[in-house]
Amino acid sequence: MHSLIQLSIVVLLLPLLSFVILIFFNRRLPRRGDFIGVGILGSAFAISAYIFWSVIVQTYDPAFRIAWDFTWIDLGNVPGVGPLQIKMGVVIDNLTAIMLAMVTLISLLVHLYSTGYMAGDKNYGRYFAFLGIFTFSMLGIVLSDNLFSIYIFWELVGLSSYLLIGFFFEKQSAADAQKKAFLANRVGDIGMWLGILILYSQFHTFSFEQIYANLAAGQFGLSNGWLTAAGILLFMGCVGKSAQFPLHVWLPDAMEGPTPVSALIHAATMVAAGVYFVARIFVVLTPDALHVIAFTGALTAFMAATIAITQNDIKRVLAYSTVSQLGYMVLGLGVGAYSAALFHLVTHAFFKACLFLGSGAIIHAMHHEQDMRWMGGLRKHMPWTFATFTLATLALAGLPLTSGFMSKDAILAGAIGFAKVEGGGIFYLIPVLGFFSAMLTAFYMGRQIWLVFFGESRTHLKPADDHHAGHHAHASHDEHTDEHHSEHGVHEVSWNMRAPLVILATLSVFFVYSPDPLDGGKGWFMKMIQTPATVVGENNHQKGELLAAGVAAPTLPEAVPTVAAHGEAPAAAAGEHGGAEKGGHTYADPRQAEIIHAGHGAHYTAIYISSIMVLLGISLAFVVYVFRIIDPEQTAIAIQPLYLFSLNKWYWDEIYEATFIKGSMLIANILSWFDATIVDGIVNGAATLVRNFALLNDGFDRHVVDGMVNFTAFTVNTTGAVLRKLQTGKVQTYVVMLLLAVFGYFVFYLTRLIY
Amino acid sequence: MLSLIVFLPIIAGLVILAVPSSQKQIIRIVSLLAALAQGVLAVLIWRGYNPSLPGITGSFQYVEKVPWISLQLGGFGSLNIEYFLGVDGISITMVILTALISAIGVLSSWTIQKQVKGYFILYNLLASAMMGCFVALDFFLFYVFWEVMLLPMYFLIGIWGGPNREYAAIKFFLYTLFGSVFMLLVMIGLYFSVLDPATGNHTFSLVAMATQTNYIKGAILGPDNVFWRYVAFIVLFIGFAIKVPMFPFHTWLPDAHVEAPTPISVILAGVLLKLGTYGMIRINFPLFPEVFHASMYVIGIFGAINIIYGAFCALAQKDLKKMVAYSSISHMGYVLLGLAAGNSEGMVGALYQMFNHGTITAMLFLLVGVIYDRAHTRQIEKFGGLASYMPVYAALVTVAWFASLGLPGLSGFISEALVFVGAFSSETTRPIAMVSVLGIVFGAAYLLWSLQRMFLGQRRSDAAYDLVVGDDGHEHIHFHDWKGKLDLDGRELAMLVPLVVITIFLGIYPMPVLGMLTTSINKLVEVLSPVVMSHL
Amino acid sequence: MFELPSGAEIQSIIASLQASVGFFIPEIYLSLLFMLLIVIDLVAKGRKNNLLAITTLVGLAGSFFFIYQQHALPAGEFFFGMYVLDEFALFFKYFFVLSGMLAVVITMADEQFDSEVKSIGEYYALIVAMVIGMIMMACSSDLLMIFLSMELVSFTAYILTGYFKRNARSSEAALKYLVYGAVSSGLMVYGFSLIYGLTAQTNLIKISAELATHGYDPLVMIFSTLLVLAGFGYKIGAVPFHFWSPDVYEGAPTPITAYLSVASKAAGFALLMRFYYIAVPHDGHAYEDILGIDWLSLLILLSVASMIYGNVVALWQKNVKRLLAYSSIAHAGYLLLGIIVMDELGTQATLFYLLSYFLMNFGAFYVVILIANKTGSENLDDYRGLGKSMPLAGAALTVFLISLVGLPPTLGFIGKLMIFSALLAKGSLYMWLALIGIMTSVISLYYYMLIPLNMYLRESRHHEEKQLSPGMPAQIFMAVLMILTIYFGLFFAPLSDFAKYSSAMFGLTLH
Amino acid sequence: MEQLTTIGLNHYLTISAFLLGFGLFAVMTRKNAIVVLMGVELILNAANINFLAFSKYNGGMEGVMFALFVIVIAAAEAAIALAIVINIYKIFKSVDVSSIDSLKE
Repeated sequence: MHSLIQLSIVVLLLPLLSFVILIFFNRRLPRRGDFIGVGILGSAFAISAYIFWSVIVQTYDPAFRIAWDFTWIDLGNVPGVGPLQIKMGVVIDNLTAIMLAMVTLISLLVHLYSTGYMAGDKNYGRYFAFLGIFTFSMLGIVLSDNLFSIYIFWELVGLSSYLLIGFFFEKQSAADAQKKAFLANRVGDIGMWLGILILYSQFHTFSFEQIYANLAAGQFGLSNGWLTAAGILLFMGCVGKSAQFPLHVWLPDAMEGPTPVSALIHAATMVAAGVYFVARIFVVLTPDALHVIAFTGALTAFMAATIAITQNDIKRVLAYSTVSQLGYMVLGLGVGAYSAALFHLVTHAFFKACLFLGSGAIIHAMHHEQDMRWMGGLRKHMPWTFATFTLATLALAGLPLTSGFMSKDAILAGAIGFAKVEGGGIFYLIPVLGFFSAMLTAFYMGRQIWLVFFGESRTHLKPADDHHAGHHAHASHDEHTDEHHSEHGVHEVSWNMRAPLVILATLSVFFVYSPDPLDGGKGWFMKMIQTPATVVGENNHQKGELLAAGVAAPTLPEAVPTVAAHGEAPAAAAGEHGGAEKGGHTYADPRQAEIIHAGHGAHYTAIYISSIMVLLGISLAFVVYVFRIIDPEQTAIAIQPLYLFSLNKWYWDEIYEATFIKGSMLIANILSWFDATIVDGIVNGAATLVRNFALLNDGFDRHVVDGMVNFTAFTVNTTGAVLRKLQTGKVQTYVVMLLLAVFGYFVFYLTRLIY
Repeated sequence: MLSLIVFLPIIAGLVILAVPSSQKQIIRIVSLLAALAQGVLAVLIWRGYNPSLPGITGSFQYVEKVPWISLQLGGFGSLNIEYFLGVDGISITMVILTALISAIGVLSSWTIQKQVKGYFILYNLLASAMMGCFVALDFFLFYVFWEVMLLPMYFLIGIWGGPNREYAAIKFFLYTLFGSVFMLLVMIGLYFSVLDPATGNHTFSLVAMATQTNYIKGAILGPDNVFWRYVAFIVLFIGFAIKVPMFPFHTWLPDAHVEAPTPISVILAGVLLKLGTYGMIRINFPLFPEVFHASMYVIGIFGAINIIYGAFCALAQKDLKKMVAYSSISHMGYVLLGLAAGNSEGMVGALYQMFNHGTITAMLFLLVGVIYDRAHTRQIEKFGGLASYMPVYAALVTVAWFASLGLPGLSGFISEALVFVGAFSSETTRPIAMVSVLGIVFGAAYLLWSLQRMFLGQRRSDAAYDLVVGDDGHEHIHFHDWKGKLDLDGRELAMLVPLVVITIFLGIYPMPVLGMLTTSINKLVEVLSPVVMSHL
Repeated sequence: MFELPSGAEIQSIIASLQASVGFFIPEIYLSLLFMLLIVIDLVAKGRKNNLLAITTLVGLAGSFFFIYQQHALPAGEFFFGMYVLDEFALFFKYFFVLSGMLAVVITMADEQFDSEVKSIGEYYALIVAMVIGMIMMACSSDLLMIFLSMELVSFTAYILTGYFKRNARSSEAALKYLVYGAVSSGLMVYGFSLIYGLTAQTNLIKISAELATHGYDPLVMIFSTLLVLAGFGYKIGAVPFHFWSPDVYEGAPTPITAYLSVASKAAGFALLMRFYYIAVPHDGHAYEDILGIDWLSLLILLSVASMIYGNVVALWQKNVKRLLAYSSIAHAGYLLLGIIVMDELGTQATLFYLLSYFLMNFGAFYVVILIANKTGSENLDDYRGLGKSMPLAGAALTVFLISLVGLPPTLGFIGKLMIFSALLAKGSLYMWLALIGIMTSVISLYYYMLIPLNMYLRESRHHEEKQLSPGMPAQIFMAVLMILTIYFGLFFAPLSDFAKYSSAMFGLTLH
Repeated sequence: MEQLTTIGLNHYLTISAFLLGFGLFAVMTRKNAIVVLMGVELILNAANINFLAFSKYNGGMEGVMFALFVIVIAAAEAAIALAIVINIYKIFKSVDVSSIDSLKE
């Protein structure tokens, strides 16, 4: 077993340890044992940093991959299949290494930050325990080498997010939000599970390696439609987790959780897991599946952006921006800009975490005021927060010199290339939506910055009897509530909350990733994370003659590695643009090759357009909020319907409430009525019969059965009565009966004898 | 060994018979000791079990086979009934489960105050009968145990049950009897159709019956008598399906559960329901493999109906216990689905689901019992915000609830996953599996919803308890006429913690149970496979 | 026109009579016992001491010795074919004597006799007479003999039913029993006369031979068979000839109810089997329409009707004795199932079922009496809470009822098992009969369970928790019966082997 | 013509059939218990006539003996019946069989 593997397993288990310790003993420990959480995460980060170092920096090899697995369930010698095991395992490649470092780092920072933010909460210890189990599950997703374990940890992050969203469970809204989040995710998981099942049912294995190998060998028994379905279904998992349309509704509500949690789970890591998962299964996605993914992403990005511009809750704005950014990533994967999407995943993780923690600092300072309308002028009071927040904002908006610029631009470039290759038309919608959302992003972030940090404090404008419920629920912070909001209440946060902000802000600058602020492609990241060759391209069917023709098509069983190897090796050598052309030749699947090529070609166009859009957006923000040339209120009234449409989040919640929730409750009630009356009635045929013959006892009387059964009861009842009445008690009747019986049969027999 | 584990409780019952009914504590302790001894025996059996032997059609372990009754029947040779016990991978898991659940049941019976003596006598009789069913390999013997279960159950529900207990008890009795009397006919039919290759006599031995070559051509259930074989299969299936309970034969279950006292609900859900599916696996399918093959699709459909229908009904329930009852219906649906798949993954999943459902549902009912003891109501609307005041209870409920909705890391998940894997891998049940996956969501829906209504948020105005400010200044809640500890007390923890531990452990490392199953299941799948049947 | 027989002939007649007497010892013994009892009664002036009862018990027990002796004798007919001796007959001899003894025991337990009648003198004598009558029924192979023995049984039954002279219900029951019995036996005799007319024979075996050789007019045959069936049906109390039984069973003294419901029913069956197996022609094919007389379908009709009617109407009953009366109708139906099969296995099953029915029904009635002694009532509602106040009685009654339902591990279950085995052994032919039997037994569960339901599930109206003990001997006897019911339910080989041994019938051409 | 003049078996049978009919009629319709019992006697005597007729026309003494025994039985039956009826009269102050129906259903 490779030493890195061992280390990674240690990293995986450390947070679990922290969870176990804290959940059981937090009340017995000093400071509720938060230091344990922080300490353990610190060491976890240290180890993963080492892994990162040795994988990315030392062995600078795009094809780097080590894996290890063990038999978890042994089904013995299954008839018709042969020996069958379900294995669990760990895989480390560049992506894993990067994610590992990223997750542990952010988690560590959030732990640290929380020591300040959550101080004094009555479930302080439990909070860190939950963070621990979340980190554990997240790392699990990152490290898994097979679909089954990824599904397991998938559910587990769902659980931890459930627990953390509902951390203030006394608050009804929190309780609702956590339920909503879990169920929405479950819906996604169903799809994912079915997708997994489709693949398993063909190959009787869950491992990525073997599934891809088998697929590359064209051993997929079912039609290609099934394969596309598998891709889309697996993508549903991402739709749930990464809050893509139509399952995006849970993420904004998830902001009911503590803000650091929002930063960790609902901005940086868990929601990105969906994207990560799609990246993992990228190679099985058929073109059709990819189209679906691309459009979903584009739509999500656009929709969320439009919603974000009108939200007033500082966290909700960020939440929708998160949705929108996730949309970008998904879009990126959909258009085949694989590395760009993942690049954006990482950069976004850092700056969005920074933004959330910043907003957390603001909320903390404002005594849990979350409505931007009552903020303003915080610039002076919280310089650190202001600086870091702004930097992160720029990154999010995608201004040059920031990390966000590079990644987003790469995605958009890919989108353009994709549209070109797919032959334009409807497909240009994707880049267009992308660019438009970029503008919107710039606009609403500018708005936020302005509302929060500039101008004068508007705390006093706040109507008094608003949002009190919000306060009561925070049992932990009751001491604040009676304090009236005034500026001298607002002050910069303490170091343990400031440090994370600074670190994250620094990670949002370009040089961390690439020497050239205009091209992420030159950076180490894009080198390390190369688009893997698809195993389901058109060429799958003619793989036969391809092999005959001696074309170096991937061959079993180490198909993926070979492709990767002799695909990327030259690419890596050829620095700069090399990736594109050489890559073009090396991808077995022509479509994929073209797209990547076109993507690189469209690089600069993308830069120009996006910069313009961003500038447009920011200037618009200035026009509206700084120079007040356009009065937002007036505009809002002027475009009332549009405004409301956006303010009410396109009415998705209402729609779902009206259809799915109401619908299923209706069905449930109908069915249970059906059960209590009809089924019970019908199946009780015997019992009913018995009952109606029997002495009536109250239990039976109370039991209502529906008309049909009543009818049975009635008939049976009457017949029973009749039979009973035969016993008149008059002996002569008996004699008559006797004779009737005898002669009756005799006559019957006579007739039978005659005919 | 097996005889001992089967008859221990009855012995205990006889001992109790001698104890004067005033000595409640002694009576309880005697039964507890018996149950614990049973548990120890179960562990010993488990340790000594060799998982590499398949069973099903032979090579059973701990076999005890003594001629019981042999009498001359007219021209039909001698009626040979054997006292034939033995375990294979399928039964041993159930044996362990039974031992575990009945021990926990005894603990939970501690609160029974009315007619303690009679209660425990019946309880022990029930325990023996259940155990007997799982180890009997002679159809006659199995049938005897099967029927002996009914009467104690009838009284346990009827005497110690809730307000509407008479109805529930007689309904349970009639339903299950209705199911089993037909089994009697099939049993006789099989007797006339099967020859024991060893002795050449007609036999009741299930082992002999499981081999299709032992059937007499032209006999009423002989291989060529297709019609009656189908009838027999269907009749048997209905008999077992009633126990499962399978839609539409399930309506006795909610009533029985709602009326039954907590320990009996635990036994009922934990073990009795398993008898239905166990019967299918042990008797129904291997004896009529070709019919099974013809009806896989239908069984799967019923499984799916159970899953979704049960979930929906649970979603609509106001009474917590009723909700849990419907959740059992839903979960037993997974078992049916897994069996319908007819492949190893599915069957293993089904068996494992039986085991897990046993432990998890036991947990659920115990937890319901806990709150019922305190509040004397089970109406979900009567609670709210309990989590703040009963943290330990809330924590355990959360674990149990999540185990029930199949959260990874808890045993329920693995079994459900395997069931789906199997059901999806088999061409026949694939579409059904795709539908029944919905059960995952609705399962989560009703469980989380009830969790939220009862434990999260604030106390409701009409709650079954009042808020009082304790001397330490914090708020506490107080149940009317409840003297005991507010949160779980020692006894309740003693019942629940083992189950929680098992659930988590088996969720992380299932092999201890699966390891015993796989060989037998693979053998079973082989027996059921059409290849084998072709050369009848 | 009939010239007197010569001396030689008379000698030979006397000789054969003397020879025959050797086969007749148990009956003679019992007749002596009968007279002895009357004498003792005269001496004892009918004072209520247990002397008579004990004597009866001992006397009846003594008859076992003589009956046992007869195993040595070869099966055959004597008294000029009036009377046969075979294993079948022996079985019923044991059966009737035993049931007579049980009747006596139950009577001793019944306290109603103390209140109802002053002297109990001829009572036991009549029971013995009835035993004799029934034994003769089981042994008679001649229409005349059948008629005489049946009348003997009936008359004693009339008297015993009306034994509580001052009790309206008892007297009414007696009247109804009398009228109904007289009519049906009258019809039977008329049927006999027609058969005699057809065959000029009264001996069953000769009749069957005659019919087989010369054939007959089916119309007359079916008519006479029907009339005869009316007589037998009335004895076994099968629908539609059952109407007397509920009233009589309810009105009669409980011991007599038990006695009639078990013993005279069994006698009826003995006769039925002998008559239909031997006299009515069939070429060994039981289940075909034999020479135009499908009397088998007739019996099937009876059996189905009895099973359904008995069980269904029993659901309504509020009086336990009456409930058991209806259940006994249903059981007649189950017994008929065994006869319909018409083979060795069927006979064996029927006999076995009789044994099990004997045990459980007597047990049930015994407990009912003990409860009636304490509560003075046989109404279902007065059974509330008895489970607490009379634990053993409750348990025993539950066991007997479970056995009557036919659930393991009781004797009743094995009885049903045998019957259904006999049916299914014929292949799928009688499957539907078996199904009906099964279904009705499920129904029967409901009303049988009403009794435990009242005893255990419901609290007694008067809330004082007093223990009612029927006394030690009764307790023990009850427990013994209960344990036997369960023991034979688990180890029934001896009974079943005995039944098989007894299924051999003289002159039977079935198998 | 010959049918009418010379008495044959059928005449006997017809008579007995009539007797049976009358007997049954009496049993079914008459209210007085005594009359009902007379009906029973008629039935028995119908059987007797059959026996004697058959015994005359196909020889053999069985029929005669049977008839004798039936007569005896009938006598005994009458004795018991009367005893019971008298007892009934004591209790119900009436011998109307149709009014004595306390035991029913």
